[in-house]
Amino acid sequence: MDQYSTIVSGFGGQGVILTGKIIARTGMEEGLEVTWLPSYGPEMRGGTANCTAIISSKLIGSPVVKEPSSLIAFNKPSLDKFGPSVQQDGVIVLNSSLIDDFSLDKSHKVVLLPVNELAKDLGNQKVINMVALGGWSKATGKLSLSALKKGMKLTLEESGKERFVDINQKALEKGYETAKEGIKASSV
Amino acid sequence: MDQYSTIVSGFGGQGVILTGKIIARTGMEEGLEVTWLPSYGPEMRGGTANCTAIISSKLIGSPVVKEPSSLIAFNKPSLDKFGPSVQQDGVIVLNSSLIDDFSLDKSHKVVLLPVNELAKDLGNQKVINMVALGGWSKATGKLSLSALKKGMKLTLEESGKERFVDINQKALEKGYETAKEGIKASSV
Amino acid sequence: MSEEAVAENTKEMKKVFDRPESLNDQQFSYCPGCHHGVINRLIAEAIDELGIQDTTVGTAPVGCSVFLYKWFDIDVIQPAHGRVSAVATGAKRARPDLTVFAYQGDGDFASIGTNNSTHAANRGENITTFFINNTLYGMTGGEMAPTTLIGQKTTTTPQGRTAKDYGYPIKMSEMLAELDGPTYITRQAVYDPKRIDKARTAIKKAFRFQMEDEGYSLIEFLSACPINWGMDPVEANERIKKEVEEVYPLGDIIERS
Amino acid sequence: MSEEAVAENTKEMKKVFDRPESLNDQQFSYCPGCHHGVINRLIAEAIDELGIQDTTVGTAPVGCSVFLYKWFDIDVIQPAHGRVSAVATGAKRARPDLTVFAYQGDGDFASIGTNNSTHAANRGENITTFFINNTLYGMTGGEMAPTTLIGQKTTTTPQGRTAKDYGYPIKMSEMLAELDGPTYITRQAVYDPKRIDKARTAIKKAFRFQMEDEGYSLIEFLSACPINWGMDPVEANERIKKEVEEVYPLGDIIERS
Amino acid sequence: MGEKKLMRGNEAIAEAAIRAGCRNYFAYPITPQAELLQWMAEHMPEKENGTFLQAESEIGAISMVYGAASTGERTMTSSSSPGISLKQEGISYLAGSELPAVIVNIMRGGPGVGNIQPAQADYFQATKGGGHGDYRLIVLAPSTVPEAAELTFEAFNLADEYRNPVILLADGMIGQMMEPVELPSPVDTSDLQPKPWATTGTDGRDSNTIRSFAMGAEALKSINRDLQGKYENIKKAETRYEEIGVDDPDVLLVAFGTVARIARTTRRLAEEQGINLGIFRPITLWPFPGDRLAELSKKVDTVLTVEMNAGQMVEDVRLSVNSEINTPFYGEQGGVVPDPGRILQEVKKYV
Amino acid sequence: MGEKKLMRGNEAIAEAAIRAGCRNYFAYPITPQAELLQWMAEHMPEKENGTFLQAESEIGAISMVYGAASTGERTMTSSSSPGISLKQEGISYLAGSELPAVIVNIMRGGPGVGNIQPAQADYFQATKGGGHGDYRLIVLAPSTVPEAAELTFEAFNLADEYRNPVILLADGMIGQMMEPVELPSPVDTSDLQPKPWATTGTDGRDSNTIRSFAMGAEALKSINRDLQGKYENIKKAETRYEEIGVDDPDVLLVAFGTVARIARTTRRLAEEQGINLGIFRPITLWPFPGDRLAELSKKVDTVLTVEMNAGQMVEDVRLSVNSEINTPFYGEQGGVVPDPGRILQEVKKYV
Amino acid sequence: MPRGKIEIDINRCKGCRLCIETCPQDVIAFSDDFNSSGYNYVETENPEDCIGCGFCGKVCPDVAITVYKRQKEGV
Amino acid sequence: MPRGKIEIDINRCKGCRLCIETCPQDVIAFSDDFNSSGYNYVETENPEDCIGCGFCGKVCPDVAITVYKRQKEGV
Ligand SMILES: Cc1ncc(C[n+]2csc(CCOP(=O)(O)OP(=O)(O)O)c2C)c(N)n1
Ligand SMILES: Cc1ncc(C[n+]2csc(CCOP(=O)(O)OP(=O)(O)O)c2C)c(N)n1
Ligand code: SF4
Ligand code: SF4
Ligand code: SF4
Ligand code: SF4
Ligand code: SF4
Ligand code: SF4
Ligand SMILES: [Mg+2]
Ligand SMILES: [Mg+2]
Repeated sequence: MDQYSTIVSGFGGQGVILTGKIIARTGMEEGLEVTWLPSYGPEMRGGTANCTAIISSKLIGSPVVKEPSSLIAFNKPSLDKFGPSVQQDGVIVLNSSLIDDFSLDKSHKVVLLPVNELAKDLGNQKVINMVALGGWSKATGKLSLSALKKGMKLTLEESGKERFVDINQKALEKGYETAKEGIKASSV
Repeated sequence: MDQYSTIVSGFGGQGVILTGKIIARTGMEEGLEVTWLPSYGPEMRGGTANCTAIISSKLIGSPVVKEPSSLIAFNKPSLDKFGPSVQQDGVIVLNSSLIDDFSLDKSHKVVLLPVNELAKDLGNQKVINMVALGGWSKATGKLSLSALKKGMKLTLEESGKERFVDINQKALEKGYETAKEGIKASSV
Repeated sequence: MSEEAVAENTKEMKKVFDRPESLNDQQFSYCPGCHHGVINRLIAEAIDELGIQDTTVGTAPVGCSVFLYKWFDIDVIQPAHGRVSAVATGAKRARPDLTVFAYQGDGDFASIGTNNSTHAANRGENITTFFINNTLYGMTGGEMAPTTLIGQKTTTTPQGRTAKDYGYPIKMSEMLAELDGPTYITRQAVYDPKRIDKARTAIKKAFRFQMEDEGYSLIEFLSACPINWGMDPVEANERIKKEVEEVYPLGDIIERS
Repeated sequence: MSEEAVAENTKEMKKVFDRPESLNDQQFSYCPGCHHGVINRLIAEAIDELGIQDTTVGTAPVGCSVFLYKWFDIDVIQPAHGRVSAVATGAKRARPDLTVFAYQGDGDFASIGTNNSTHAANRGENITTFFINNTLYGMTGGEMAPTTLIGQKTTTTPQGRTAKDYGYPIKMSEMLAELDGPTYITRQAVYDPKRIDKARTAIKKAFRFQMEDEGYSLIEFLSACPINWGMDPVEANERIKKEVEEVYPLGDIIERS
Repeated sequence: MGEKKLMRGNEAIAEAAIRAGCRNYFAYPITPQAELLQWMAEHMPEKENGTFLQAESEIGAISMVYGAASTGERTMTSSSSPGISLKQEGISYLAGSELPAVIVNIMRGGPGVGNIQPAQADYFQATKGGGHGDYRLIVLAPSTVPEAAELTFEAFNLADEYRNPVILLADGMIGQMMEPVELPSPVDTSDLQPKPWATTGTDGRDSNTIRSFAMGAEALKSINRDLQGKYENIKKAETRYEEIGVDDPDVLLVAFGTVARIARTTRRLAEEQGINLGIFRPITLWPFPGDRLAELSKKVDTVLTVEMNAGQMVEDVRLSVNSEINTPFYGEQGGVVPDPGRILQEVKKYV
Repeated sequence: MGEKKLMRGNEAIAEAAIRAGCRNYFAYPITPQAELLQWMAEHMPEKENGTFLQAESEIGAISMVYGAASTGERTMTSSSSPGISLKQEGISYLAGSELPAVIVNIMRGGPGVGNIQPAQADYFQATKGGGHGDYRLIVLAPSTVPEAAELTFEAFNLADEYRNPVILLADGMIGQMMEPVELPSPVDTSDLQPKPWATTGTDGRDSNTIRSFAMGAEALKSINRDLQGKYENIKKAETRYEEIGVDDPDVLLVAFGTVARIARTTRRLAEEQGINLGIFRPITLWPFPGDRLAELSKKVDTVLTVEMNAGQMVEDVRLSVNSEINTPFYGEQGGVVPDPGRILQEVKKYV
Repeated sequence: MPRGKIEIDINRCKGCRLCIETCPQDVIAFSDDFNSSGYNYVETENPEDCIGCGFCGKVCPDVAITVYKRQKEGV
Repeated sequence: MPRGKIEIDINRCKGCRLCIETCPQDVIAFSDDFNSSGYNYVETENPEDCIGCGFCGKVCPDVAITVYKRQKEGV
């Protein structure tokens, strides 16, 4: 696989960092080269957060990308900031619970996921990120749902959070399933 | 005048630093180029002190000299350290009150001055250095007694020690006069 | 409610609480419920009331208050981490006519800056110091500070601070009160309106000492850091009352003018 | 008296006072009458008596005691000026089985090193600190130290120290006693045999605390610097009794074991 | 070796240090290296005699390192640019006292507070001596997270072998990013070479002293001569670099650390455009692999240096190659990470 | 001007600073610059608003300078090598905040404690950035006591003009020796240019901030670009040097400070032996007068650099001249002052 | 007619809840909405109960509240 | 026969006078001579008066004095 890069972006607390890590962790488990790079710094104080995960079958040069292959945007500022730079035909997973009005220039594969509502259905607001990641899996086809489940499980276990594996698994599934219907072309 | 360098050396408290300064100060007053450089550092703690004064009609390059034109040595260690490096035909003024046994290789003009006794005669042990300097003036002929008196006066005045001018003047004279008789060739 | 309605309604009403003049129209970047914001506002209010906005120079370093220069409409110097007391000293010595304050976190004042803080206090520098004790390093990720309580979990004391390995919560105010230099040292909190009023009075008093050339004042604030304490802001206020005050009792420590 | 005569005479005599084992056969480079020499000897005696010459590591920086490594027959580390408490901390943490002491002048301990000194004390590091307070910087030429008395003339306070410009003599021992970390803090003098005996006892006690893992000890010595005080050694001793003790009273300040 | 973990650079460095037998770690928090402390705080206490101590300041930390190193134990500190500046006196002391120790600098944008984004602007400080006096640090510049771990491990061996401080010079990007890492197997600390010079209590032998002081000029000169002699040995034995596509390049690009990895993407882009871009990556910044670079430079007209600073290593490049060779520089500053495409633009100026 | 006094270098520097309008001096004692504090302690209080403050440490001193400079007042600190290392973070902050200030380094032997004899081993630290980040200090290197006074005076003007810290880099010999000095006439501080950027209370105007912080990478990049632009201007306008006998030399000797004055004696000795020794003396070490040196070097086969260190300025010499020219180095270290005769021996190797 | 009144700048509000806890009259409550920074801000739920005591303004760390108070007769 | 006895290492002595001042028996006095470091050292003037109290040794900053004391019977 050629280098595939994903930017995950949202407010602090939306699980942005973890989402990116799970992409990288899963990629590694699948035998790929991976890098993961967070934004960091004082903007964290109540602000936005983002990170970049890259998976590739070849050695990865720059862990920073100007034009990501895909974007998971949890809020409007994230979409505004990164949306325009997503590659032609790239994937954008966006949280339609918070983003209701947008326009994009290039022809992107856009997945509209009301992640807040979907997570509410699952009974846990904290899993909006895994819902989105499920959708990303479906839309990009780069890492399979089952691979991501395994990667997520390993990641949570390594930080002593086994107890959340189940609910996150459900969230991944929910996102994946919902995305089947929700994939649209730009500019909606 | 070509460059003329003098090392003054002795125990701390013997007035070594001031002696060198007066040579430089007098030289300056006489319109010469001058430098003065002290040894400094922790060896001061109860140890020995020395300084180098250079007077010259031309710009002075190095203020450090390996082979001084003259030496004023107030004690044995000073003579041992610097005596051998004094230039051929150079002047050595030595404190015969403390140095009783010595030998020198080159042909030097050696002035033996019992400065402690001479100072005691003057009623002030603190002026042993001016006694020696008077002797140096006589032996080197580089700065006249009257020039040195003036230089000494200026130096003391500048540090608010006018009250010691008289006694130091007497000491300079005493040294100068005594040296008339005391000049000998090396190796005594 | 519509804007007009507000306007209507407030006609006979007087504004009794508003943004102080000495603050710019900028949003703080502190986390929700962070006491830095309250303390910033109180200082601005005191400056307004004393009429010294034009002649005050603030010094405030890195730490969560790194943007203080943006928030205050006064001249501000941003020293290196820990050097605030010395920088304020330099500014005040150069221009004794200015009112100079030092705004310092506990990492800043009580850890890396202990030397500069202590000697500014000992010299009785005529400056006013605000020391924001939130029992840890907010900015860099919630690490232990010398002020961290015993047992408190931080990112560098994941098992809780132990006295054996990391020593005791340092009582800077009490320690500096042992020196002959300082004029006024007090410890304040801002978790409720009563405490906030007291703190405001203390700030004004400290500025007045400086204006009257009375020397060094230190106001320590027990300050909540909900985000790094892993608490919501209301719980964080409770923690100050129940745990932090236990170790760092409120009130004036010395006043010698 | 001839050597033989001495030998003869001492036959029935017992040596009751001699150079301690832990000192090398080197002459001190201190000035005549300097108390550094007495204090060095007392430390060496304590090491001898406790039998810890083989397991003691000294840390001693620049200052008049810059050659301490030459004089003691023990392993010695020479830290940078002011860093002694931190260097001793590093050595002790790395090798808790060693007895580690810090030997620091007042410039070192109470000025440039205040941060390191204070935090080593606050952490209750298991080290023994000797703090030689001669009210100025001996080594560099007799400059003011934070410990300099009000009115005292030094090369950087040629008119005498004023509180207004340069602050007050800093009472490090009292200040650090406010912290919860230290185990034992005491102030000693060495100007007469009685005081010298007391100081020796204090040194041994401090070492013992360390050997028993009881934590941080600080012994402050009021130390004469005849040369920079411009006094002869006997006058310098008198000055300590009459003036220095006034400001820095002798005796134990805390003992908490 | 063996287990592969996805780790942040800061964490990989910390864990590699522990595996290298470091049991004494002293540091003060600063972004972007804070995770290094956090890892140590968590894992050092699990080790026998493992000391994690958050120092009162960076100066406290480097001084504690001085103390711990004096006893012969493996020891480390880490920080980022402003904090490393504070350690300069201590570093000069370590070097002057010939103490082995490892210092990690996860560089950020400067000068002053600057910001917390990645930069490489402390090259001069690390390689030419930010402290006073003539001394040298061995300067290792990793380009990836696995290499950061590897070089950290190696740093302890080099420090011990030469009794010299070693600095790992990385930037915020390497500190913050995650990559899969194969960690070295832990050493058994009891297998490490004894250090007869250390201050461990005399226990019968003659007393040892750790110091950087020599009163007389001749005495200090002779210490300096010995140091310079040691540095010559290190130059001969320890110069390291990586070469990519240097057989017949159109342009030779010289870069270290993060920039060098980014340049690999540039190389790929260049290839697509029919340009053969050679990459020379110094791994030891001091000793700088100047001889090898001089050789390679004979094959090209242009040696382009790219750094995240205003032009620092480029001086060593110019000192190495013949003055007839074109030695342009392209740099980004303030935390801007150069883009592979942008670097290509520069390259194309010289083909 | 006019009055000629016999002064120690340290005293001449202090008095020149006062005459340049410096009224805020903060420092910490260290040999061999202690007399500088002593002079200031004596004479600063005699001036209106004159502040002499012995700081708690070198870091305290440089921070006080930061505060005083922020208010726009002329300010200075001084120290010697280890103390200057401690100031590196502060210096980087001054440079990053574009604050005018004068820093005096009376260098001694290093590394570490070293000793208190004269040395020139802090050249790299002063010229390439001992602190973190890309910044430059204007570095002035006097060769005699009168020049030390002159350059100190000038340093304040340069600092103000460019809003940049200036370092006077001398050594223990210049600090300790006495020479006749004609002091500059005192400036009237009220004649100095106002500084509208200073933090002096807003008094109606918009508020000022003194800082070296810019959160975003692009913002910090642009600050860095501005700094580099300023440095280019300084390079163009402020490069200074002295040339002696460079018309048709057999060998060109490059030296600064104390070594350059010693080399004048060597030149005389050389002359006696029929050798024409040219001397090129950089007065600004940064900006280094490389262009002029490059020109002069065309006349000779050998450019010999002599320093009291292990070879630091020689790198700038080599960066300046064509690589075909022979650029040997001779240095003494640890406080040993090179002897004029010994230097001549080196020279003779190349005639 | 209420004795006091407050204005909340919802874009400054970070939903810290401190004003809600402090208000003696239970005037303030969380809104259902999020502001542009993503915070669940607060609004006046029972404006008529406000007595203009100013407590909410004092405790608000983000200076998001302006407080008005009806003036007594003759003022 | 004296009860005590001291030996002074004259090359260590710096003539600080502290032993002279401290000796309760006036045993010690300045010599007329200077040692190799230039100090006017001290010597025992009245050795027979020495009681071996050790005071001089204790106060000597240069550890220049060794003190002996006659042992009591039976020791
Ligand atoms: C020399 C240096 N060391 C470390 C840092 C990193 N740093 C920035 S702020 C800070 C401490 C913040 O804690 P505190 O002073 O308590 O302020 P808070 O954020 O808690 O309000 C640290 C360690 C720095 N900027 N400079
Ligand atoms: C960083 C640094 N600053 C300053 C000095 C110079 N210095 C050496 S010792 C000393 C102070 C000596 O005073 P103190 O610690 O009181 O010891 P004392 O000589 O009085 O016993 C100073 C300032 C130094 N060596 N290093
Ligand atoms: S981290 Fe803590 S101190 Fe910093 S802004 Fe957030 S709550 Fe306030
Ligand atoms: S200067 Fe003072 S402290 Fe130093 S050795 Fe001399 S008397 Fe002792
Ligand atoms: S002013 Fe008082 S009553 Fe009104 S909302 Fe605020 S706290 Fe409640
Ligand atoms: S106190 Fe302020 S920030 Fe907090 S909820 Fe109330 S209005 Fe919002
Ligand atoms: S031992 Fe006692 S009596 Fe004898 S000389 Fe010494 S002080 Fe005097
Ligand atoms: S106390 Fe010691 S140094 Fe002083 S005079 Fe007596 S013997 Fe000499
Ligand atoms: Mg804090
Ligand atoms: Mg002292």
